Amino acid sequence: MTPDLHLWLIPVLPLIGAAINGFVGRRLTRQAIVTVAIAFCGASFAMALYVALRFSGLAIPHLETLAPWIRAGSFQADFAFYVDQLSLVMLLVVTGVGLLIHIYSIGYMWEEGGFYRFFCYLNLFMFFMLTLVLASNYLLMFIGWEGVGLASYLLIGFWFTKDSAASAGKKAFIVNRIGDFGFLIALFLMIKHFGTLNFDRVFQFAASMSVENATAGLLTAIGLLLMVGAAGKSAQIPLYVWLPDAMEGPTPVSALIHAATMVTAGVYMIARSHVIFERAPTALMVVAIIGTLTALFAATIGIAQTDIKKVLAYSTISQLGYMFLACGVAAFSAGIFHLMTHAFFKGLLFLAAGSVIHAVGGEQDMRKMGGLWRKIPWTWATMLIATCAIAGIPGLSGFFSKDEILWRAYQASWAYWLVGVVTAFLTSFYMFRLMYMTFAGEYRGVTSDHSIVQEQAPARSRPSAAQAHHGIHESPRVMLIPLAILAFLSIVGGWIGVPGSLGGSNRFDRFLGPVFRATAPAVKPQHAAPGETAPPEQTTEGLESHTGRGTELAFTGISVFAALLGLYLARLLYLRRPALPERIAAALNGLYAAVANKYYVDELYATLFVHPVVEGSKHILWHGMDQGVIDATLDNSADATRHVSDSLRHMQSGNLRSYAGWVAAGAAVVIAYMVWTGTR
Amino acid sequence: MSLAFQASQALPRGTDYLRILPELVLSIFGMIIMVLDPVVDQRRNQKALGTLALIGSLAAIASTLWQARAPGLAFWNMVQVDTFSVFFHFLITTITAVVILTSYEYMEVQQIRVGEYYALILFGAVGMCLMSSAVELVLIFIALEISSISTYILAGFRRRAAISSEASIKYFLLGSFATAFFLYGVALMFGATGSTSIPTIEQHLRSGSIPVLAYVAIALMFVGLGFKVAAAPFHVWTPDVYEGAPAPIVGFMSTAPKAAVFAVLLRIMFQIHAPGRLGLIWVAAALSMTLGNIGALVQQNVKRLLAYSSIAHAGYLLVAFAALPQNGIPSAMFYTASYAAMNIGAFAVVSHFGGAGERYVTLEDYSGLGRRSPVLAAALTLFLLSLIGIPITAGFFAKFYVFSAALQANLVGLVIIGVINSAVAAYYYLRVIVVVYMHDPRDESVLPAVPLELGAALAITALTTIYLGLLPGRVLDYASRSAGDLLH
Amino acid sequence: MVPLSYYLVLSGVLFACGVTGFLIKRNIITIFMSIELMLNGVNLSFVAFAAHWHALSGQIFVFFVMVVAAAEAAVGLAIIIAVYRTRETLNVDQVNLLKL
Amino acid sequence: MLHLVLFLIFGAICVAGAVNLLVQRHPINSALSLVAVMASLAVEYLLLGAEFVAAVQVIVYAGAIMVLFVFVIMLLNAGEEARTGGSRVAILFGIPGMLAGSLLVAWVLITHSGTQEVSAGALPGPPREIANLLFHDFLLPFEVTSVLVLIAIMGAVVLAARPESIEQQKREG
Repeated sequence: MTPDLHLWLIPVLPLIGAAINGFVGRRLTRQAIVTVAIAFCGASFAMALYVALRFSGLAIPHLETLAPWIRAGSFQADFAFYVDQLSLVMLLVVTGVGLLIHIYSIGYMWEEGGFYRFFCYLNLFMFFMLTLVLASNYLLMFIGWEGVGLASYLLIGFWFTKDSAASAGKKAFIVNRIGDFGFLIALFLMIKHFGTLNFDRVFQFAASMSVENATAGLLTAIGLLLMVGAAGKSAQIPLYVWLPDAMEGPTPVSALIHAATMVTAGVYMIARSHVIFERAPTALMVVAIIGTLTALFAATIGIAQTDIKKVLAYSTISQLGYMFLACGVAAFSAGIFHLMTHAFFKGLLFLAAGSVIHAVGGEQDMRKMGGLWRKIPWTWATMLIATCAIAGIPGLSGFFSKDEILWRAYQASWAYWLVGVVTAFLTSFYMFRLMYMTFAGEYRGVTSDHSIVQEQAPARSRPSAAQAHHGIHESPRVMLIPLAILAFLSIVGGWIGVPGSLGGSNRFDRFLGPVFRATAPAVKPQHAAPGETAPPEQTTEGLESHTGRGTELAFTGISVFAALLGLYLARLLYLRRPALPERIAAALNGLYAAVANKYYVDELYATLFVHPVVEGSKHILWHGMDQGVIDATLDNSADATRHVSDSLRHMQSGNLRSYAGWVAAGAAVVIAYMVWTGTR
Repeated sequence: MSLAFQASQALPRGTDYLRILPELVLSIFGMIIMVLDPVVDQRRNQKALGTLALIGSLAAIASTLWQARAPGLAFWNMVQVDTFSVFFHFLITTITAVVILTSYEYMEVQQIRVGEYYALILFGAVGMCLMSSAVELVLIFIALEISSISTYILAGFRRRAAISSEASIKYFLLGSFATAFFLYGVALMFGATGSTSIPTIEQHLRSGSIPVLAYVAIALMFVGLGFKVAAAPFHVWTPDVYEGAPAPIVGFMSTAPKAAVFAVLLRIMFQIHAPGRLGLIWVAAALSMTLGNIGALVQQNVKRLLAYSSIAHAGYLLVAFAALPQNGIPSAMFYTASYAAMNIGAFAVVSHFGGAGERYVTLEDYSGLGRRSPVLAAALTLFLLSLIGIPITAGFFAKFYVFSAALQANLVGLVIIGVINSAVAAYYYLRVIVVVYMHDPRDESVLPAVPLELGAALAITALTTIYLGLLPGRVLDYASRSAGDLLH
Repeated sequence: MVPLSYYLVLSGVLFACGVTGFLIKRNIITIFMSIELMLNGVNLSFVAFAAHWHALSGQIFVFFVMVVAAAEAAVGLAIIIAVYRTRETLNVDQVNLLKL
Repeated sequence: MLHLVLFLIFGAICVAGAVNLLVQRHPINSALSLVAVMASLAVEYLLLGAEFVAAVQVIVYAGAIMVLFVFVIMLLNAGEEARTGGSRVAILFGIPGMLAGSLLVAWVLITHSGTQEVSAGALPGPPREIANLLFHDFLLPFEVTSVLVLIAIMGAVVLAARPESIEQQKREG
């Protein structure tokens, strides 16, 4: 007898908040809007805490069916919710970080137009995200999946009067659609072969299938398609292009959606589908390789960015690459661990960056900042903590989770580890570069110059632009408190999962253990990764006895060294010798330009995909088929004026006889085909 | 041929009439409107006739529900009432009612005499209803002609606009052209099997080898019917006709006759077990989706854009025809219903926004609609999102079922083409949404308020769109049972 | 005695002539006549098949086709008149305001 | 033998009329050749034993429908058709398509429809039996045609009438 926890309330509460703000928000005062949004989001968080408290008394996985949904023949999907250790972690992260960012937004968005709209979308996003996390079948999950995409589209385009914001929203939406196909086709394959989309039944089926070592079978296909979906949502190569552009949205949105929660949905989905992936080593390897490449690739781009939010965006992509790497080497709990710590420190980084931007009046170019640490000490302090965390400075949360991933990656293949360490070095470098450029040295901005501020934030009627005249100022308390809380979490968040080698007992891994280990295949998959292979699917205890603690500590030392090296280099280049970077850039002219221009990937995609479709539509169908094919030569008898107007008219079709020509030709093809079939 | 019929010189019985009750009701109301039209004062009683037509279509809905309790054959194996026919009767009569609601304001704004208009809609609905229940090619042909001729006329109802009469003549000539192909197919089918009754044809084709003549017959019938549903390569008329015809009528003719023709196509493809179905449908579906979506990318006129989108949607729908019968039929039926809801809704918005003479139909005109009329913009957005196929709207599940049915028949290639197409489609639908919300209005003038009737129509279509997107279970269940009925 | 296929081929030829007329004629009325030609071709097929199968229903079909043709003629000619009134031309190549 | 000769003669007239319809550039000539096609088709129907159909063909088709055509040609004073350069699609795709399609169909008709011969008057269709079918088995289609005819009448009235605004303009002007 499991208790009824009314899980449905968790997603529905924010939905109610969204509905209230959406329908009557226009007539409410700002205080009322905030109260509604925070109250419903907070209630959701409280519910999540309640579930966590009752968790030990639940039979895991805990299923609650709200209402029957689709019953078509043998296929069945319900409005049902599913709680196990994995979804509980996600639930707490999403509601907790979500609540903090809601609070932060009060201060950040206070002066903006469309205040009610913002909170309505934000609550709507929470609804979809929680549906995604709590769903008990892939179909409901997909609805949440598409819903967060929609909410993210609305929020990226929030300042819709900015053209770049509108097109960034569209780009995000369409790139995500490409990923969604993969997901959708994977679902169709599941329906076809398993007849169900419910997690428990799908995993039962999958668990009963053998590991596809040599052959690429059904599970590999499903796994790869799910990977395509995850790559779209979590901004992995080659579908990462939307995330940097998504920074056009308000900063709290970047923090919530494009750092802490939505973009990690892909990682969650892969971890959730681990039963399938564990039996499809090829798919797993693809996940690992794409994750590794993305981590490195995005980190190199991050080095040359000058927009503070763009740096963080590429850093997010890179960190997501780590999580994929973890999943790819079947270290799902390590991936989720990093997901959680990342939510803390990356959320914090974005919020702090928002605070910086707020302080300097909308400026996002780091070249125009500098020396801010004295003026906004709180922001500086919290951001420093987050930077140390992401760089992997020992003792902070990022250190533990990254270390865990690197260690597990090494056990799969030294190549993964090596790239991981290089990325760790780059991460440390570009993050400290960001810190030095922003906070250290002298202020390089022109506070009194009105026009720059206007240029950077044309449509935002932000009075803080006016404040810029009066000087740089610390953000209000309502923004600083979330920063402080997240900073605290960034420090201590790692301690719940201290790996055994560092004297901890890795409680996090053990907590998630039941999810990932209960269904592990009896026969170990032979990981097809390049280089030395070790059986990846073993408990941490097993690994320790296998390789020994000393080795692991040595590797930890190397990654700490890499982080410190990055710190040192950044200090050298951006604090001690600020002229050096330019000289280096000049020396490596082509390479630097490529990196600064994000390797021209956007341009490549535009030429390869977008351009041909639009132009093809225009030229082949319009000019070609109609203007080109259709006769533009005219009867001699027609006079000159007629000639001109008719030739214009005849250039484009609209001609009935052409239409009949198509019908007749089509009919001929159809008849020919049918005669061919009939006489075959 | 035996002369047995002389022995059974019975008159039609009561149940016979019950089984064509919706058609009877619609015809009677149509005739009443026709008779009253010259009598009543046009200026004052515009609405009275519309209301009468509305009552007629509501009565038809009621009689459909009543009829559902007495399934069976009627009029000497001419029509068959079963869950399949009831589904389409209900759909078509509901579409009729909603279209009448959207026409109230439109006719007033465009200053068009209404009498014949409403009568033609009702008579057209008679033909469409009959198409879904007829099991005899003679009756199907006549019903098809009734629905076609009434739409030819309705397409030309904006008599002061040159493009409207042009739409009418194009639609009429090409439509008759296609009808001739269909008819030739029927003749060859008659030649191949010696009958025009669908059950008899089915028996004949099932026993023994299938004559080549039947293949050609299916091909020609597909040309005719494919034209009517705007499937490529017989889609060329669609953009022109949709652009020129009155907006509420486009909403009507892109849904109701299409639904009816799809019903006929389902009968021919699945009940007759049309030979050579797979390849034919495969190519037509792939072509329709691709040409429709690519054509829509560069459109500036919203009606034209929706016309291309309707070609694409015909393609998605055809995908279901390539699937196995037990999955394909219900998914096709579900798609028809979903598409009807969202498309009529979209055209209701277009018809209201168009203004007198349909002046405002380009994409630029729609800029800033979000600020000028949030309700209208929200409704349009919902319908467009549904057309894209976003979850919790009808369009999502419609596509979902169609593609999943196709995948169960191992049509991986077709599904991939479909899925890629639905991504391309997102681009141009989003373009409309972006214009609506993210551009500055060109014209700050106040839009006329949404009148009650149009509001009701929008509410019905919007709620249906969301209902089918949230709880598709019941409708799908019913459609599955219909599939069972159709396949015995 | 005439083989059935002769009748069928004759009907096919008439149908093909109708299609050709639709494709090459400029005058809307002539185009419409081509459609009538197509329908006549179909009718011949019906009657021939009716004789072949000894099924009178084929002949019945012909009556219905005639009724439909008559109805189409009434409507079609009215539409042609309406077009002529707005355009003052019967040349189908000039009825092309609506285009891609 | 006589049967075949008659078939060939009237078949030839049919095809000649159809081709003439395409060749003639004045719609009146086209209409008259269409009448010729219809009349000779009526003879073919007679050869097949469908007397009633033959009679109706002459009365309804050649009589009523073609009169309507001629009437409209006269009403609109349609002259010779202009040689406008119209559509390359129709020539490049439509005509070859039509040719290919009709050759295929003809091939199927010749090889696959059975080569049974149809004797003159193979299927006597006395009006009495036709009536029995029409008013009993096909009662519903028969009744439904009334709706069709009704629509056609209404449509003709609506479309052929002058639009009100044009009238008003004329009155005002």
